[in-house]
Amino acid sequence: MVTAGMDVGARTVKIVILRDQRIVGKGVATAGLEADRAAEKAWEEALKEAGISKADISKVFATGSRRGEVGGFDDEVSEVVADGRAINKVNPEIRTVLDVGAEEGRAIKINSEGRVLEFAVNDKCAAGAGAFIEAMARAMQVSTEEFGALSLQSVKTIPINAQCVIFAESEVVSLVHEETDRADICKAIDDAISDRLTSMARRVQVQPGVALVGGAARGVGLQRSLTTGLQLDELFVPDDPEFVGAYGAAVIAAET
Amino acid sequence: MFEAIKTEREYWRWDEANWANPDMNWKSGEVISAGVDVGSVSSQAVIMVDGELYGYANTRTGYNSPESARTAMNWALEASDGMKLENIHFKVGTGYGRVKVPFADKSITEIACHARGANYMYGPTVRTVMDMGGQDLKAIRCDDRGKVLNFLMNEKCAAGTGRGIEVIADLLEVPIQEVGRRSLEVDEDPQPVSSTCVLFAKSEMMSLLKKGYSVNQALAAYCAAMAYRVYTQINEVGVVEDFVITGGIAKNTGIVRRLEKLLGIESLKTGVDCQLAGAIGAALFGKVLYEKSHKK
Amino acid sequence: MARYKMEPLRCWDKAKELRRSVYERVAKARENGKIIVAGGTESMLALPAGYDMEFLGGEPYAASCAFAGVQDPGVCREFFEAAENARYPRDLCAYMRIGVGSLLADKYLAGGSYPRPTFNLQTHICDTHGKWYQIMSDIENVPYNAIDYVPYAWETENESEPSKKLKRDYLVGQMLDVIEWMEKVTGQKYDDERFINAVNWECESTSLWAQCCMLNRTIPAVMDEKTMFSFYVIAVLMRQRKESVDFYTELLDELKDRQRRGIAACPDEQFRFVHDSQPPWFALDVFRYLERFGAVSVAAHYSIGLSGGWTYDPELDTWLPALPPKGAGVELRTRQEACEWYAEWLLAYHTMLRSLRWSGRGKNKRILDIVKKWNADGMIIHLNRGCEGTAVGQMELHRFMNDQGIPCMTYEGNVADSREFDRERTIAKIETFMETLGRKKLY
Amino acid sequence: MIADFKSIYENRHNYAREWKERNNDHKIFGYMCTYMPEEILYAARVLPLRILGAHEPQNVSEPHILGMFCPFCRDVLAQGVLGRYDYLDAIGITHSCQHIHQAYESWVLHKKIKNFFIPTPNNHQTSRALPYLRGQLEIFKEQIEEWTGSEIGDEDLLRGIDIVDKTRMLMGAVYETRKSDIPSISGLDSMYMVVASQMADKGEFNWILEEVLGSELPGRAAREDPGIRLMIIGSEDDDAGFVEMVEGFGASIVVDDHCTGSRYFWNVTEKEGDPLTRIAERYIKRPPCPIKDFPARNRVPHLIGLARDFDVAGVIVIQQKFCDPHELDKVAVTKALEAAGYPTLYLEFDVTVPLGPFRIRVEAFLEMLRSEALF
Repeated sequence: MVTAGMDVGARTVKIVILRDQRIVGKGVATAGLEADRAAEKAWEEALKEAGISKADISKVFATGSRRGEVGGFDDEVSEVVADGRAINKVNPEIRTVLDVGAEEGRAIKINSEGRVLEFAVNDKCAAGAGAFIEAMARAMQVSTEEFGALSLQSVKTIPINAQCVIFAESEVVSLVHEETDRADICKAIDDAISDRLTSMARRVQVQPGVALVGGAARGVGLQRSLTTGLQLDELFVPDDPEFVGAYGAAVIAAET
Repeated sequence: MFEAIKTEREYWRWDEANWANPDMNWKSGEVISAGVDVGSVSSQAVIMVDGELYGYANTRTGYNSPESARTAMNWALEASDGMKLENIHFKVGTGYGRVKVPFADKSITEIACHARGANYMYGPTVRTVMDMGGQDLKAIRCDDRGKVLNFLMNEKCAAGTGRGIEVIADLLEVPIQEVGRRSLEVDEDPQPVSSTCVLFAKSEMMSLLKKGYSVNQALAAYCAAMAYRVYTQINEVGVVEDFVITGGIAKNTGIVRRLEKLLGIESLKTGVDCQLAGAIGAALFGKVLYEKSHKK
Repeated sequence: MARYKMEPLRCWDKAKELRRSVYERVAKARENGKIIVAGGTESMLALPAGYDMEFLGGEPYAASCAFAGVQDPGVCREFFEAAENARYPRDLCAYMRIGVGSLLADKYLAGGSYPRPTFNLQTHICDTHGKWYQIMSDIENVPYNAIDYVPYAWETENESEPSKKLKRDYLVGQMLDVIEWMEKVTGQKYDDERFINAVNWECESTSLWAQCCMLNRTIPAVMDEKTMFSFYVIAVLMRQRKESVDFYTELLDELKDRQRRGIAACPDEQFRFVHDSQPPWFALDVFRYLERFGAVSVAAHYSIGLSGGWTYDPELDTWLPALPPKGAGVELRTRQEACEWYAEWLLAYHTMLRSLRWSGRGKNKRILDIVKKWNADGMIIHLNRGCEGTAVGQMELHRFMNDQGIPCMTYEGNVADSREFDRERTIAKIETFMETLGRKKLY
Repeated sequence: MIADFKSIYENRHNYAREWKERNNDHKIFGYMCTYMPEEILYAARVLPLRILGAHEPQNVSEPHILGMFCPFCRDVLAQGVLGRYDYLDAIGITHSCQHIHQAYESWVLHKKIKNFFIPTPNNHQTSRALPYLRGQLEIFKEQIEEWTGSEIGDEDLLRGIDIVDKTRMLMGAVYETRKSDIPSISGLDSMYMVVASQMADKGEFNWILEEVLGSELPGRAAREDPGIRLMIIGSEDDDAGFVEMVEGFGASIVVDDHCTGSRYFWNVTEKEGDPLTRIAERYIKRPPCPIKDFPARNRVPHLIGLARDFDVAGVIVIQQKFCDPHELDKVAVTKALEAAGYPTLYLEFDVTVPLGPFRIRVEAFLEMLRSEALF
């Protein structure tokens, strides 16, 4: 059976096509203001890779905060449930999932079947972790890849008070103007974000193993900061962490 | 590394510019002073000859602030008719990076500088200056010489600052110079966005668009909220006329007009680029400091 | 297909009428120069009732303004803006900011300018209360007095008798002082008989409301919390008056009858939950939205506790409706006796006020008891940025409930300041919560 | 030596552990608000130490305390959760504010430790507060007796009063020297002094104070040109980095109203009457935290008096972000000070102070207070 999952996030649309539980196609496109147009793009890409047409797909499940803006799906699941199911498929050892997107952050506690036991979503003044790192990379005039690499170079700890990320920027700006080493600033930012994510994660009483998914998951600096912040031996990051939601939706579609 | 694929256009970018007065001959000037305002978002350098505006440059602040200061200064000099840095008698740094202006003889806060600069740009009747910069909102009360009597800066959150508007411009894919104008192209103002938290304003704007708001209406809702935020802050120091707005956001007519409506006061306008106020004030202080140091 | 029968409540219109009458009486009192007393509504209403006065309660007034925000968000916005323009920080108590703003804007929700009280009398039940009316009095320039409220420790702490006696004497002493003070500022003699009646009625009203709430323990619930809001408020506004006693007597009968006949508040009741803290008054539709999942709020410490008199039963290890003086066969004869009984009532039986000061262990126990006794399947906590008194202990409560295996979600908001409430995110969170509990929308 | 103040503050935990060894395992009692009657604990030969935060970012308090509660109470709780105070034998608190009370309750919930809550009065202006507080102090005394297993007699209480009062008088004397045109001790060292006094055995600490007063301060100048004289007021404040920055700009903080400053020690115990009543009276009459200052506003005249006596040019009003008690006083206090001719600068702390954004505000404030230099 062929199913698909579509994750319409704040910034991008991601699509995963499954045949008999195996991923045969992926597609992604920036949503901008018109999520539906982005969805079409993502579909094209995914279908092309899978070498099939939409008609071949028996069921499409959608997830993501902006799923309401696009049509063309049979049923919907929340990001939290999709994440839990997906990560359990990839790595059944996982009990805690951290999902860090551009705007939203989530901590999810799951059992050995991937069922959600408890979840926390970032509250006011703690939003935009991903977007923040992006904006800061921009302020530092480095790409987000370079940002992570720089962060890894530093071993220094500079406290940034990041309760409000936008206001935190002015702290970063003053660090910049004090000619603080660029690598140290990058780490300081990753640490600050990590602290907030860790705080949120502790609400669901973090248990190992812990997985980091979502767009920001590729940030190697953030990975390190979180591993230290949560006192973990290891932090599991799946391949294509930004597709986890879509994958979960596709899996659930296949199972129901 | 992000889901984000680079947006083709950087909607948040301000224009950069430099200029020098062709009708002035700086060589015949007695005191040449310069002010460099290294802000969080943009940097300005101003050259004054005997306390008159001769030339300036307005650039985006880069990662390295000494570098940004040099770029701005050099750019201003380029526009001049052969002026060199060493021709300038006294240089004052201001703004976030004020202490890092490598060639500065002194650093003074942008609060003092904006008050002094506004006094020059708009005349001695100015009593209240609202500086709306990249990271901060500054409400300043001053006397007829542009001396600060009282001031207040925003705490807690950065809504209403240039940075906040950049975020929204990016979100709605509207060039930042057009945000103000387009926000005024609505029949009537919608309910202002309720959240003054920029990040929450973002999610609120998205839902407004979902509700069928046009981009212009969404901009109107945002500008109205920001105007109100500025309004409450300026009320804390108390508005005394004449009233002026300086800093990057003074270019956002959408916020300025709404702010004036809330206050029931027109702000004075000027031909000079209002982002220069800080650098101009700095240069004017430079002149005084130079003269004082050369009095016997 | 609905599970249960529904019927409109007969008492509904009466409640509405009584609510309206309060604001009218205040408006009238202004004209015919009657004494107006303002303060937190948890000021001991029976105490100024020694005079023929009208009471202007800060919290219910602010709540009405917030509720009016459903039709016209401009109302509250104007008041908040007035307070902010006067430099009162926006993270302060939302009720206080509405009161101060309404006063500064000199605009009264019911029309006209803000009523200037004869004096302000406050009971300091949380950090804000004593300061709130200090600020009001500064602006109004009217006499102000405040009574310090130090409640008994929770039963979990087994507080010593001497300590309880100290607290009782402390409160009684302050009441007696305030009576003398009121005679000074009004220049009028205090009427002990009026006071004694008021104490009797206040205790009776709150005892009756507690009994009404007990009926919600059965399945299906006879009241959903939205309904409770419009009923408990009668006690909030006028529990010291005879009308209030009559109202609750009638309500109790009607509810008993409904319970007997299995009439439900929500025809689709499937998931019973207990809510914590005041709701965002401008967003009660969130409760309606929950009903689409068959989820009904059957109780909240706030709605059963604020207007209810509850006494702890050590044998059953639970709280039951407290007995008013008459029910306990006690005849209050003197000012002293009335003060002592009244003090005991507030210090021991007002579990809601007690929870404002006792953040941890006791509150968890009390609310777990509510969840169990009201047969709730889960809990939803409104992390209330507009009321620190009720926000105390909320995070611990969330942790505690989950540890007890009781599904519990939180949403962030503000009791009155809609600018701090994100509907989209809240709805999304509710959907996720319901989904994780395997519940689908019924319609 | 003045230098000792800083080192006690910075090595508070080592100091406490060593103290325990030196005093064959006497009990140590951590308290969270300066309304805790230390006299009674000294009387019981228990060492009271104030629990303060560490000013480091932390990620352990969010599951326990709402984000809108003040950073200080979150920082304090974090110290407990992170086990930094595991050497304590008990913790205690009085009625102060809901935020710090939440930190106390969460600490008790998650670290099984002996705990004492004194339900002190919130309103100190009613005549009923004194007998009530005296009664609660008696109960507290009995609880301590039960805990330590030894009785506390009047002579013990008098000894306790003497120790604590002596610290108060000596620190008062140090503050007195700050009235002079050239203060002999900086605002930073004064802050270290007061917080250190809350973290040390006052018996020992009094020797240091006497030494400082006797041999170090006379003829000493904190700096040749004190520059602009400032008063700093507000909530809990042990943010050395901030004070250092302010004084670095050529200003001198010459007096304060913080519970980590003058509020803590300003008045001493009356000499007459029964010890517990005297102790209770002292706490009721001390310069109030805003939370205890109603129905009348007694803080305002006190603050204006300080500004006048110490001849300040301006006032920094600084508080923990989200600190309701101080936010509730903000308008009245700043208005009154401005009206009395003292310009104010209002700032909000967080766990870590963003010096960058603060620098501009402080510098501009000083530029504003300075004379005509630029005109």
